[in-house]
Amino acid sequence: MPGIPLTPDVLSPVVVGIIVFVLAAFVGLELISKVPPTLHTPLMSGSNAISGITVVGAIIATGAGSGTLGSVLAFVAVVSATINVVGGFLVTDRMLGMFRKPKRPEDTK
Amino acid sequence: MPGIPLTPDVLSPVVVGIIVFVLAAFVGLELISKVPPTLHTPLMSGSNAISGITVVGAIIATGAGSGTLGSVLAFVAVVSATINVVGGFLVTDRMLGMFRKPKRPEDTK
Amino acid sequence: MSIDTRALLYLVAAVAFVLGLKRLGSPRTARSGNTIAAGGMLMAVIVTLVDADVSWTILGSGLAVGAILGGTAAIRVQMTSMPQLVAAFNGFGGIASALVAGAEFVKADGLELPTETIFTIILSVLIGAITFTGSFVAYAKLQGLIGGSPITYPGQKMVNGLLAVGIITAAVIAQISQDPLAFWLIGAVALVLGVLAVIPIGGADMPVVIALLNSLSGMAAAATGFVISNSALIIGGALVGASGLILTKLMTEAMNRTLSNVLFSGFGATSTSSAAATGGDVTTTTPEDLAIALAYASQVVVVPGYGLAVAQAQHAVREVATLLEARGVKVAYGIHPVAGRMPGHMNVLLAEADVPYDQLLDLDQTNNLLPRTDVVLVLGANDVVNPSARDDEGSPIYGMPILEVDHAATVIVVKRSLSPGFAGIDNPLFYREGTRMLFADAKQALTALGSALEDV
Amino acid sequence: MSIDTRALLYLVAAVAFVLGLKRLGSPRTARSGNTIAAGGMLMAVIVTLVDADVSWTILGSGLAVGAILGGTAAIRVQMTSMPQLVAAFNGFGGIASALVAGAEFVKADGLELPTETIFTIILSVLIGAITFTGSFVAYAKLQGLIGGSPITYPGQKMVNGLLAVGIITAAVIAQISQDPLAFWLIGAVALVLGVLAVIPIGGADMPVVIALLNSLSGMAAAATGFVISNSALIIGGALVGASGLILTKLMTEAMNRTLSNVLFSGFGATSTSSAAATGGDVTTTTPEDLAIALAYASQVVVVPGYGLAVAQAQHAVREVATLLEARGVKVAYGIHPVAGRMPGHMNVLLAEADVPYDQLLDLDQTNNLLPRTDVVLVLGANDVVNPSARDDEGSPIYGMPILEVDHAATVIVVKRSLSPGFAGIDNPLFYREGTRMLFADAKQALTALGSALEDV
Ligand SMILES: NC(=O)c1ccc[n+]([C@@H]2O[C@H](COP(=O)([O-])OP(=O)(O)OC[C@H]3O[C@@H](n4cnc5c(N)ncnc54)[C@H](OP(=O)(O)O)[C@@H]3O)[C@@H](O)[C@H]2O)c1
Ligand SMILES: NC(=O)c1ccc[n+]([C@@H]2O[C@H](COP(=O)([O-])OP(=O)(O)OC[C@H]3O[C@@H](n4cnc5c(N)ncnc54)[C@H](OP(=O)(O)O)[C@@H]3O)[C@@H](O)[C@H]2O)c1
Repeated sequence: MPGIPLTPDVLSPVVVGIIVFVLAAFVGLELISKVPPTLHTPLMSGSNAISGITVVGAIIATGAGSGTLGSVLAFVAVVSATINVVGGFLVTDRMLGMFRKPKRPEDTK
Repeated sequence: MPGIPLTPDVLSPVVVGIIVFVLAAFVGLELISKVPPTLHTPLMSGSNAISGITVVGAIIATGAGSGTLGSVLAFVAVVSATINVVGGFLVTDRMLGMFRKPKRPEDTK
Repeated sequence: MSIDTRALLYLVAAVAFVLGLKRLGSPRTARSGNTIAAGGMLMAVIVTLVDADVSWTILGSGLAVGAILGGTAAIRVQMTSMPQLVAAFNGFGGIASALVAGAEFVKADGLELPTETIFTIILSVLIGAITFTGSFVAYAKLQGLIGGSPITYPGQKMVNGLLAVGIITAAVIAQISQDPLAFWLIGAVALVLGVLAVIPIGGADMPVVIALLNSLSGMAAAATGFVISNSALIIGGALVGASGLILTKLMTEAMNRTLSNVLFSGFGATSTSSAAATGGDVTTTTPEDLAIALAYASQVVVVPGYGLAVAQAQHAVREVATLLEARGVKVAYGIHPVAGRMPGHMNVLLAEADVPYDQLLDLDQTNNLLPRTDVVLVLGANDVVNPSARDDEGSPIYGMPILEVDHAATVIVVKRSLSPGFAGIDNPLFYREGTRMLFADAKQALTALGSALEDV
Repeated sequence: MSIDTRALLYLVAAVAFVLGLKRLGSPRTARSGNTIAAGGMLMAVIVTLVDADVSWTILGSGLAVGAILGGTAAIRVQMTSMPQLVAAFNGFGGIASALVAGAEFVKADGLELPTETIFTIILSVLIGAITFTGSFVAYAKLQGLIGGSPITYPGQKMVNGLLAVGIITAAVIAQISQDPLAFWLIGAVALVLGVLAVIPIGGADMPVVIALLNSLSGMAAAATGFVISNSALIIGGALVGASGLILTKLMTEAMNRTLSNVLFSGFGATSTSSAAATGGDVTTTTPEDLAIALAYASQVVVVPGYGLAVAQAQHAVREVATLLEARGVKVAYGIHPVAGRMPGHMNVLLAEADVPYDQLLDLDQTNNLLPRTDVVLVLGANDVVNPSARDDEGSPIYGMPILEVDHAATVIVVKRSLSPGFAGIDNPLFYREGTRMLFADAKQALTALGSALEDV
């Protein structure tokens, strides 16, 4: 690529990963500032479901060329991660559904 | 790299840039939530100094192989960016120095 | 799909997580926040499936089994068992991350891996395995499968120290020789460590522990993201890892504790032993007398606590309230932020019994109302109404804000005995003039009260 | 230094920016926040210089000239001129980004650039150039080099529309042919656009405009970061771009306005024309009478406004306050959040005159004190004490919270005439019974008051 004088090589994936990790962690730190205690349980449960993002890794792990052991690990990983994701979002939704809304006026806006 | 089965190629710099940009923008959005009006001016001035980060680009631009026009552009860029950075941080510091601290008790902690 | 396109779509999913988490933090938007985050997850999964070079049999059956198990559990679970279910789900997430990292190692099949890949595999296996067993011990404690009280034994620190040394040694060996055995060892020791770390913590502190383990499972996912160079895992994991830490901090603050105090103090270990040591005389009452007092009151405040959850008396209290309201008595509920055993425990419980949201008062609102209250009915609450927190500087809970029920005209306390609550300390409220005790299971007392009220 | 190491060190600098910005948001930590951010910047520069393949002559002289110019201006500037200085600095930052992108283009020297590089060069030049001239128009307005009132002319929208079309056309040509002329054209038109966008905005709205331009200069830096694939620029630029937007929003909210109202309404265009149209009779007073009223008061509240800044009367007011305090009169200052022409204007001004921080009351504190106040002295303030904002639904400032000086026993207003303030509307306060006007320059009035006080 002779046309791009100042980007001779690219960052290694680990370094990109570190940058992305640090920035995402800051977003996470700043996001949850003043949550009322009532919402701690649903918030915990909802963020728990998000940590099930590892399901993406589990799916990739079922890829070809893993051998028997690899396939077993991958299968158990997919099952576990899916339990976490599906169960996590559902139970959070149920929990939040129980908090009844106050009367109309506060609904506006 | 036969040892890394699942990282056959790396992300292109633009995509990495986009990811980093979006995450950093979220950090920026979340950071400034409830700043009292008194601090709006220093905050504006401080973040203005940070936008002078372009000085890094200006420094790189003075690199070899730029020709006359390139060198002129780079020189003006370095001067401008440095004015922004040095002036910006100094004036913010002066401004904040004028806000006198309240009496001792609130100083603790 | 090119790796670049995929990464950009993962970014969209990550943005959904961010927006979802943000909305989960405010009552009005929480439910939609959860839906948005779930949408992001669905999107991440679909993006991964497109053009995926996977074994569809394994994948399909795995997804189906997982969805059925997780879904059923989520739909079936009782309101009061939700914290332990979240713990269990979290444990599954942790082990999944460890397994993905393990599968990646197996796939390399002896080929030499780069240092950083080995390092992140170790991290992922370690954190994932600790999360797994730690979460299931928390589950067992909350579910009552093992005793909820802190389990301590001599030499605890020694054992934990030895295990840590073992893990570090194995990690060094793994890093140098890439020997599969070392990885298995790390996983096995980490599983043990997870158990030993959570066993000595009291059951009532489990919500905090679960929040912390949740943060760890995020970290494990992020580590796995490094192993397989996947930005979705790194971003999602980092988000949860960081926000989980803040949440843990918020939760300990609401309980007026510190994290290290929760993790290492064996707080609550005394709860069964110290019992009603001090004391004095108490005045008791009967459901019949109570019914009369309530029927002729104009403002009644109900203060529910952990005992209400134990007795599953949320519907019973709602029925009594309805009877009283029919008589023109005003009823409100005073909810202490840490009443019960999980944050929002009382709100969720009473919401299940259809108590209107606007009758639930928070700490300040309740304390404003109490001086104008005729009868306050303390139902299975103890620590949250303990005046020592306000008056006795030597008390272990000194400084915790309480519901100042002693400002009301009459205080009725319904509990089974004089046993202390979670903090394991005596409660001067019970021996105070003007307080009357009704020793009974909360549900039975309310049922009796209900029939007595119909006779007044 | 490898590109990876450099990126990680840039990340450390970025973390310093994040921590710095966070601390800038709270009074106690603001100054250290600025220092931390500056440290991050120094680090980024040093990291860039290590092993740099640069022309040290150009670089060294550029850095020296820039540092001397920027430093001198920052140290010399008067307190009241700080907003325009910030605007000027911001303009320099914007043009620097545009120039770096331009230099990058020149360096390619006809070699074909990838589409995304061309695209980001265009963005960078466009945003950077708009920021440059926009900022300098803001500077000129605040500095009084050009009239502060909104400058409007017929066909304004047409002209702006044509320029936008011109930029888009040039951008398409640049994208297709990579023709240098097209880039120059984009830069030139963007410079004009920056002027035309800011010219129609009233001088008093400049703080908001500067905050917005600051956000833009962040965006320009980020775009340049894409051009040269530099993560420091991308992160730093995105941080400022996003936080600048939020700050702009906060500032418009504090003024009870919307952003589009600020940008497009020509608000304040009427300020010189409408004058004291309505009205009625006013009661005037003299410095001597005022001195007596103040000397025998027990609580005095001073409400400073823009006129105090214009008259540079901060030291004079402090001296009068000292005289009063010597007599046992309690003096406090009521600071409206948008008094003056920049946020925190009054605080900075009074702090310069060494008024103790704890005598500065905010809106709520002042309004609580006013009913117990004997004399309130309104010094060059107008809109912030205008009761129409509270009483008259038809008023353009209706809904803005005000300092309710009419709750005090006596109101004295010091200003030069009955001219309106920033919002360009009449003030019923002046015609109210109980209000006395002292028509004079604020500084002269205070000096006269000071000597009169010594004679009381
Ligand atoms: N909410 C949270 O997030 C959380 C998390 C962890 C810890 N904690 C802690 O938990 C405590 C909560 O305070 P609390 O006042 O709600 O509860 P508590 O202080 O633990 O007291 C509960 C009381 O309920 C009574 N009880 C138990 N079963 C009963 C039944 N079937 N019928 C009637 N009464 C029954 C018990 O007395 P008897 O045995 O005599 O009946 C006990 O004294 C605080 O110390 C808090 O710090 C809270
Ligand atoms: N703080 C901010 O961030 C900010 C930013 C933009 C806009 N604003 C707007 O600015 C306004 C601020 O309100 P304000 O009450 O402070 O000011 P104002 O409403 O603009 O009124 C200032 C008054 O000061 C008088 N004055 C001018 N020079 C004087 C002198 N030398 N001596 C004595 N008086 C003098 C003027 O009357 P005479 O000509 O009769 O003397 C004028 O009526 C608000 O409308 C606010 O929304 C504020």
